[in-house]
Amino acid sequence: MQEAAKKGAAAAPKGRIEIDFERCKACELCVPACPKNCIEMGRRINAGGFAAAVFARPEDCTGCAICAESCPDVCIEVWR
Amino acid sequence: MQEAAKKGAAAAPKGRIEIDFERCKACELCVPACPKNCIEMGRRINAGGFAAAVFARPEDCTGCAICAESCPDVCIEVWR
Amino acid sequence: MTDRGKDRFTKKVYARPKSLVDVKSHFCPGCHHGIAHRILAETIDHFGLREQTVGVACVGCAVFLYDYIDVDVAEAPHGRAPAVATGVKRAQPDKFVFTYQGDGDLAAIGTSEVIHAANRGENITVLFVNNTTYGMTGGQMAPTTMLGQKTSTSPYGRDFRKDGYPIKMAELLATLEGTAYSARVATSTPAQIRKAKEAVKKAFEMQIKEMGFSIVEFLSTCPTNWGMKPLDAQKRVLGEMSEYFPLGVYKERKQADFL
Amino acid sequence: MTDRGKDRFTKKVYARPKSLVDVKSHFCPGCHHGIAHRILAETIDHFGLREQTVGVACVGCAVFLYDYIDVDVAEAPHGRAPAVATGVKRAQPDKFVFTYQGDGDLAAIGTSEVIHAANRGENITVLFVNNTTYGMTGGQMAPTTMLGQKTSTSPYGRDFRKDGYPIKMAELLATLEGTAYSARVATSTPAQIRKAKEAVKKAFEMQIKEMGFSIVEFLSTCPTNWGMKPLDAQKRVLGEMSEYFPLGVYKERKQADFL
Amino acid sequence: MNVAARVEQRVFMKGNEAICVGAIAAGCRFYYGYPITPQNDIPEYMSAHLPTIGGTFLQAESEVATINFILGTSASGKRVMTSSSGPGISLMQEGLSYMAGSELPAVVVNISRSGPGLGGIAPSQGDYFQAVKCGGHGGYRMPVLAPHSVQEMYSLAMLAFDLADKYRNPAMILGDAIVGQMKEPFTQTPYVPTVSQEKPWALTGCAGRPRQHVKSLYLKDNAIEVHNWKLHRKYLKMQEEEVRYEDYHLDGAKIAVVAFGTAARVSKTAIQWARREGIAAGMLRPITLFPFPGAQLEEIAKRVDVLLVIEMNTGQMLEDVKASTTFHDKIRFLGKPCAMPTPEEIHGELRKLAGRGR
Amino acid sequence: MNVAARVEQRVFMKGNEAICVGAIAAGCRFYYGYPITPQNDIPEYMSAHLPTIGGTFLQAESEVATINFILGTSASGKRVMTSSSGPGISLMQEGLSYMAGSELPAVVVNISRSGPGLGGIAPSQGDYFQAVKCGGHGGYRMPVLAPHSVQEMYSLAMLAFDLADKYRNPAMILGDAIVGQMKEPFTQTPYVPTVSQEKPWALTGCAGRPRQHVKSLYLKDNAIEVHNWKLHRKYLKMQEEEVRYEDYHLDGAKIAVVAFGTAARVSKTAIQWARREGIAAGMLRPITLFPFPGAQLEEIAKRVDVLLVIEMNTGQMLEDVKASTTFHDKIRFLGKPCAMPTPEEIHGELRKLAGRGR
Amino acid sequence: MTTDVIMAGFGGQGILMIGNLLSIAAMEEGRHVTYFPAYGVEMRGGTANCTVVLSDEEIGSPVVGRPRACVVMNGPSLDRYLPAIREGGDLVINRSLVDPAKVGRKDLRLLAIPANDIAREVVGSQQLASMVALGAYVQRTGAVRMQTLFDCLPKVISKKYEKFIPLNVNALKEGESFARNHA
Amino acid sequence: MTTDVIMAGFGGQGILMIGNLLSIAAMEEGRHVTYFPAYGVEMRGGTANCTVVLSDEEIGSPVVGRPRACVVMNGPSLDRYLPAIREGGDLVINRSLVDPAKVGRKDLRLLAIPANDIAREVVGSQQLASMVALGAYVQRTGAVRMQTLFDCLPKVISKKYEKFIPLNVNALKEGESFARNHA
Ligand SMILES: Cc1ncc(C[n+]2csc(CCOP(=O)(O)OP(=O)(O)O)c2C)c(N)n1
Ligand SMILES: Cc1ncc(C[n+]2csc(CCOP(=O)(O)OP(=O)(O)O)c2C)c(N)n1
Ligand code: SF4
Ligand code: SF4
Ligand code: SF4
Ligand code: SF4
Ligand code: SF4
Ligand code: SF4
Ligand SMILES: [Mg+2]
Ligand SMILES: [Mg+2]
Repeated sequence: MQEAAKKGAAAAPKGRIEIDFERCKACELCVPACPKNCIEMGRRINAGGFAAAVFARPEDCTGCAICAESCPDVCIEVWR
Repeated sequence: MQEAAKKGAAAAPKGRIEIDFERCKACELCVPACPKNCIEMGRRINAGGFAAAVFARPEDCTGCAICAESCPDVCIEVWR
Repeated sequence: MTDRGKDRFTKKVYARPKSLVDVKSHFCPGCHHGIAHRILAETIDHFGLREQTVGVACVGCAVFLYDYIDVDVAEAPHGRAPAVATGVKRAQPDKFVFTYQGDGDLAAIGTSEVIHAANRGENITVLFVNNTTYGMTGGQMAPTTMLGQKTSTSPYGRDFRKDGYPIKMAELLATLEGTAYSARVATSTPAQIRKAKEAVKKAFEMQIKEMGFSIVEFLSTCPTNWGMKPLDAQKRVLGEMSEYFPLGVYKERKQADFL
Repeated sequence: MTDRGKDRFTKKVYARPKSLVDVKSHFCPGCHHGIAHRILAETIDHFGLREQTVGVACVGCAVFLYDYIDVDVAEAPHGRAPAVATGVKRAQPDKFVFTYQGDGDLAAIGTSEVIHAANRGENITVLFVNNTTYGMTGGQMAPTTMLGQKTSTSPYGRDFRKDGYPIKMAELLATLEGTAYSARVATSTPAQIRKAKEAVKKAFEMQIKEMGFSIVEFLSTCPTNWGMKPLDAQKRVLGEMSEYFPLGVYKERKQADFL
Repeated sequence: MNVAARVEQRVFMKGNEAICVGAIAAGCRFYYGYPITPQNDIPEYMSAHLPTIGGTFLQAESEVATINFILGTSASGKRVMTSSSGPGISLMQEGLSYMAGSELPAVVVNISRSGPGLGGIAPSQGDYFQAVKCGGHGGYRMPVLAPHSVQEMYSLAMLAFDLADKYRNPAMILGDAIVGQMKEPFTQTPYVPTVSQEKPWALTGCAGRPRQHVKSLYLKDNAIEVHNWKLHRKYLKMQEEEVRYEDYHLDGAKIAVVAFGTAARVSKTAIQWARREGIAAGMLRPITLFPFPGAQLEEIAKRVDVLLVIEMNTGQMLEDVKASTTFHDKIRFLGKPCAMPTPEEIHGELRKLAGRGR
Repeated sequence: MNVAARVEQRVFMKGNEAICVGAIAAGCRFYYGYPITPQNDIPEYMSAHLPTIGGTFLQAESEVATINFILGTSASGKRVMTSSSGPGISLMQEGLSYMAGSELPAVVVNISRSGPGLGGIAPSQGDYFQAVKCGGHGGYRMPVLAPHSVQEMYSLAMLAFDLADKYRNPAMILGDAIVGQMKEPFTQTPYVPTVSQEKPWALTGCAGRPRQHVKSLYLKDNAIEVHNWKLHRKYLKMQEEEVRYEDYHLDGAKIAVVAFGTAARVSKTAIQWARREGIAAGMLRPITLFPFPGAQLEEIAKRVDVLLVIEMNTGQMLEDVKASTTFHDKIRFLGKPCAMPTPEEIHGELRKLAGRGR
Repeated sequence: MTTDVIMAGFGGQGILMIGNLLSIAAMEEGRHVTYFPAYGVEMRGGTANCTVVLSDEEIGSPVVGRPRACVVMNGPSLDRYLPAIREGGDLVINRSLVDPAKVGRKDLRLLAIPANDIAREVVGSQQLASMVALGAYVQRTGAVRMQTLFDCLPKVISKKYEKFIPLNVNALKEGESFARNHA
Repeated sequence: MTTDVIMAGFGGQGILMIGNLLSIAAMEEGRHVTYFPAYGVEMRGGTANCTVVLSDEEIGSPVVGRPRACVVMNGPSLDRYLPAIREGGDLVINRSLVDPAKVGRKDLRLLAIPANDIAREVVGSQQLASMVALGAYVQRTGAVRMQTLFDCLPKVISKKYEKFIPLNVNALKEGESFARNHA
């Protein structure tokens, strides 16, 4: 994490996403969709019983919104 | 008629048809179908109220059965 | 005609087909249903199938099929003949099973049943008589009614903006994988009648060889509801009808192993 | 993620479309119905049609359309959405009318209704989600089920000799005169999703310009009933499914005056 | 109004056409249907007339499609009608159940014919159960009106639209081949609406209001139970407010015929004849088959010696008669399935019941 | 047979599956259907098992197609079954009417759910009218069997095939989501045919005999009237020979519950409780809804103080109860549309009727 | 007073037209009337028939099993309806197409009118044979007044054929006078 | 004696399997038993539940409004069923996923068993958490004999997974001993 933060500081991220923890159904579709590989599956289980996706590598995010377009549950919002 | 009979006698007919008077519905389809123009619509009205077709010029009949094939009511039998 | 003449000709070259019951039909004068019936009976005779056949009658002017064709016949609800035929064929795959349907029956209410029978490659044969109207019920607009045609429910003529287009079933069914044979024929000239017979034979063969679904669409007449003399009705078939509904073979499977 | 980072990005480049109600969906994880819903909502927003739209929901996993799309919606009996939409559109030609249907709904029980809506050139738009199975009822065989596919009612795999062939609705409907637009899309890659949006826009335009019937078929997933992880389900779409059901535009009317 | 003027207004029409005239008078501008004998005059009339007054006639590809066109147009808030006969009405049962469940009004006309199956086109009252008990699933109900004259084909058509809107429910007119095909003079009384036709629930696009929907699915908790009781209360209200019947010479009657539609029509002649002979016969003619005039029947049952139920079937309304009264021993039945009883037959039956020789 | 052996033969299965086992035991080798909750176990079971025993499973494109596949296979002389639920059964009404008119046997299973319309999948008895009065046109009838346990799902399936063949008529099994989805042990008693399965009328090709046909159209003269009376006599025969019901503690009962299927099942617990408290409660459980045990009901009505009709709807069998007895004042009704009554509720009602405090 | 009549013939003979005309005339005379046509699946171009009931009271059945009168325009219709006519009833047959010898029944008041011949030769249009027969029937039975029939012709003849009204009046009159002369 | 239990959790936790096992065991013991699963349109991978009723008498309702016991394997199921349990009833919760603090009701006989943890760490398979919970429930209530459960395992486990039977026995036993130790 610390490393990641450093890296982020180095090449400044161009965008940011937010994943709705409770709505995520852990389908994993966003993971390979992100061209920058910013998303990973998490461990924490939400009320639906799903281990939601997490924005693991924010430093690489370009704000391209491909992840959001790929999420069938519209859990992802993107800022730039 | 007499004339026709003569003509028939001259060039002997090759075939003969019989039209079922009661079944004929006077649709006239057989009339133009006959390549030899042997059939005409008659005057006598059958029980169905139809003025049935008649074998008017037997002398020209070739027994080709085209009339029979054309009759939707299968009224015509052909001999050769 | 002289009695002498009568005796001279002893070979019957045209007689009623064996499978056509010897009764007067209820069809109107000049209605081509009669011709289609006869071709059907001739083809059953040709293949010697009379005793192994189960026919399925539709609801329409041809509902009385069982009075005319000398085979076992089931009467299907309006449009459902292909479904009934499916039930018969699945239960008795060794029987020859055909349906005989009008255009209201097959192309309107029965659309789904015929499409899925075709799509399943159901090994049955469909004779489809398209007279561009609902004959039996008094000449209402059918899905096959021509543009501009006036019928009892399109008194101002069929308008594509409101009623859509005459549907081409032979073409549509030919696009389905399960269809082995699809052709459109007419019976308005002696030559057409011959071709129609050939097509029905082909369709029968498909079923006999277990190739799948086969259909022959007849362009037919309904002089009564068209308000035309029979000869004029034939001319309509030869003219505008076959222009819009081209005659021909739309699909013919060549090999028994069809995938 | 630091709070600092959060503040830096203020322009929302992706947010829930306005016409998509802000509630959690009932769809299974990774089900592409969610993507199709979102594209639908985005397109309604794009054309500013939210307040002039009447949607027609099918019976299937998408029955709850009215909980998700923020427009007036009627619920149709299974398969009858195109007929209900016809009733709506004829009564209110100024409204934008769409149906949203599954493959069991549209390609099985609703075959006749969709074919005749298309044939009439009914000025409505159909979104058709093909996931090769009956999702809602637990994964039975659909007319679109692939050959060999095991489902709860084809436990030995779909066999063409018994069940026929997966039916290609986009192609079939494209053959009808009344169809203005017919395309097949998928939503398994970001690029496909973009193309799907374009197709839906085109379909909307057809209705807006009164060109006739338009349909977009989505190749979709049903991870639950396919017994697959969502990512594997996507791969199936990219692989065997789009091989058999080729993506593309099968018909696109160019002129408003379509005859 | 003097007699001459009244005669002036009388028009001579088929019952099937009179329904159309009534429907159009009541503001119906949408008709969808599929051909079937013996009601084809209805789509034919509508296809000729609706386009000339800005209305819409559309022939559907089937009765299944028809009832769903109806559903869509009704959901749009418009008055809409269809008509068919036995087999076609059977195909509408799913859609009718959906409409009842979704609380959508519409008028459905059954000009019934012989059944079961393809049956025949002879007149029949064999569809009583289907209409009155409702052949679709789920146990909904609908008002069922039974005209016995061309006049009523006209007036009950108007009433049917009002009942449908009042209850947000399909309403059915159950005629038969006779009353549909016959012509007789009728008076074109003006349509006087008895209900508001405002439909705030209609799906017209959600401009200026939250989105709304028309549906019959109730999945959560006991929502469907609640919905069923709500519908049931509607049906109870129909039973309280909508019972309609004709009292035909019941005053002092000892024999009460119970018959509807054409059977009632024919019975009138027989009752006239019997009265002339001093036989105290009368008739309770249900005009609404649902709601059934059960309370009225029970009242009459108390006073008469015999309830003679006459139907053109093998006994269907008969069951409602039994359910309505405890005087089961007074009930007699004359059934003519798929055939009309003649006045002579009914007269003979009345004489027998009155103890007269034939 | 000792108890151990009996226990041995018990199998633990869903009601839906038990129907399949019963059908197959009775020689059914053809099943057609279309998916719908809550009966999908039936097509799923059949699709897995029929192919292994030379049978045919075919999924139809709709319920309309289904019932016509059934018609075709039945016309071929084979035992054939389908199953569905509310909306799907509605779509079969035309076909059922044709089958009744054409005198074709088949077994149709309705594992009913909530209605009207799409309704819901909660258990319900809302399809009573549709099943018992027959929702199709033309006023035909069919035997309707109402299982209340998995054991009966099995045994009544076998019976249904025999009744269908005996009367050349469709027979219906009217279950609900509960009795379809629940599992419980049942004993696989052997199938003992009670009718001949010879079908000389079947369409098998006319080799060695004149052609024959299966049809429901009767146009000439009064043929359709004659046909209707013929059918009616069949229905009368059913009423004479096929009434089946369970007498549950009716001996000496002062309160008689009248309930079928799941409602009856639940009532049994309540009656047990009531009996323990000395309340003389019992139950008449119709097993055949048509023919309805009306004569038995009238007998019981004479002896008891109260007839408590319990249905999972707002009152349908209630009408048959009223039509069967003249003791209308003894009738009470407890309705739970689209929801199961609990034993507690029924028990409470029994206590109230017995004059006990709650 | 109540009376009724069944009219029958080939399709195209104008049977339904004369039934309608008779009914409308009765209506105009302020009476109760019902008209019931054959409908449905019979072969087109086959037979046509209708039943008209006229009464001063409310009419029960619009269909009649045993008619008081028949107007029979072709052979098959005679076979079909002859046995049904009430004893002593009226029978008008179109002698141009129906052989009077086939009637047999002696109890009927028979009028055999060469309707086609009169129509063709006297009126000038073969189409109007039924109108001739109607004139004869009305003269025979007094079911309505002749004048009312004349007055009502515009209600059954479309605008397009208005010009033929005088011809129809003639046909009715010819029928009437034939009947009067053969009473 | 009549008893009943609702078992509920996420789909995939094996809820229906343990309900079946319990039912079959009761059947083998010669008792009446009904088993009723949730069916229909709920989201797959969502929740699963079933109701089992055991009795010495003929069973009425297979569905229970107020169960005598509940086995709750996940959080949402606790919210749903907690209020329904009869006063003084048995509640077995899967402490690995359900917070015992949320139970609140003091009248219940609560057993909070870390079923997932026991399954993973002691039995060696996370899949068997439900089996652990069943063992605990049966120990608690004596609904059936443990041995019958063991004997019936082959009837609910397909041939393919036969080899896991001993593991399932262990899971049941671990649940049983946990319950015994936390009585
Ligand atoms: C469900 C149902 N709807 C309608 C009808 C009425 N009906 C009988 S035949 C027919 C149409 C026949 O037209 P078509 O199939 O074209 O046959 P044709 O008479 O022209 O040969 C219709 C609509 C019916 N019998 N059943
Ligand atoms: C008349 C009728 N038949 C069957 C059903 C049951 N049913 C509900 S949804 C459905 C199939 C849904 O499959 P599909 O249309 O492919 O939608 P999906 O759930 O796959 O998106 C069926 C058969 C029904 N509701 N009504
Ligand atoms: S916005 Fe683009 S880069 Fe950022 S997480 Fe999403 S897909 Fe990856
Ligand atoms: S695509 Fe959406 S639902 Fe799926 S894992 Fe990613 S955020 Fe969660
Ligand atoms: S057989 Fe040939 S030549 Fe002879 S009449 Fe017939 S068509 Fe003419
Ligand atoms: S084709 Fe046949 S029915 Fe027609 S006129 Fe000739 S013989 Fe008569
Ligand atoms: S109505 Fe038309 S289709 Fe029917 S028999 Fe007459 S001509 Fe033929
Ligand atoms: S069952 Fe299939 S189609 Fe339905 S929501 Fe789940 S994944 Fe989607
Ligand atoms: Mg036709
Ligand atoms: Mg699907």
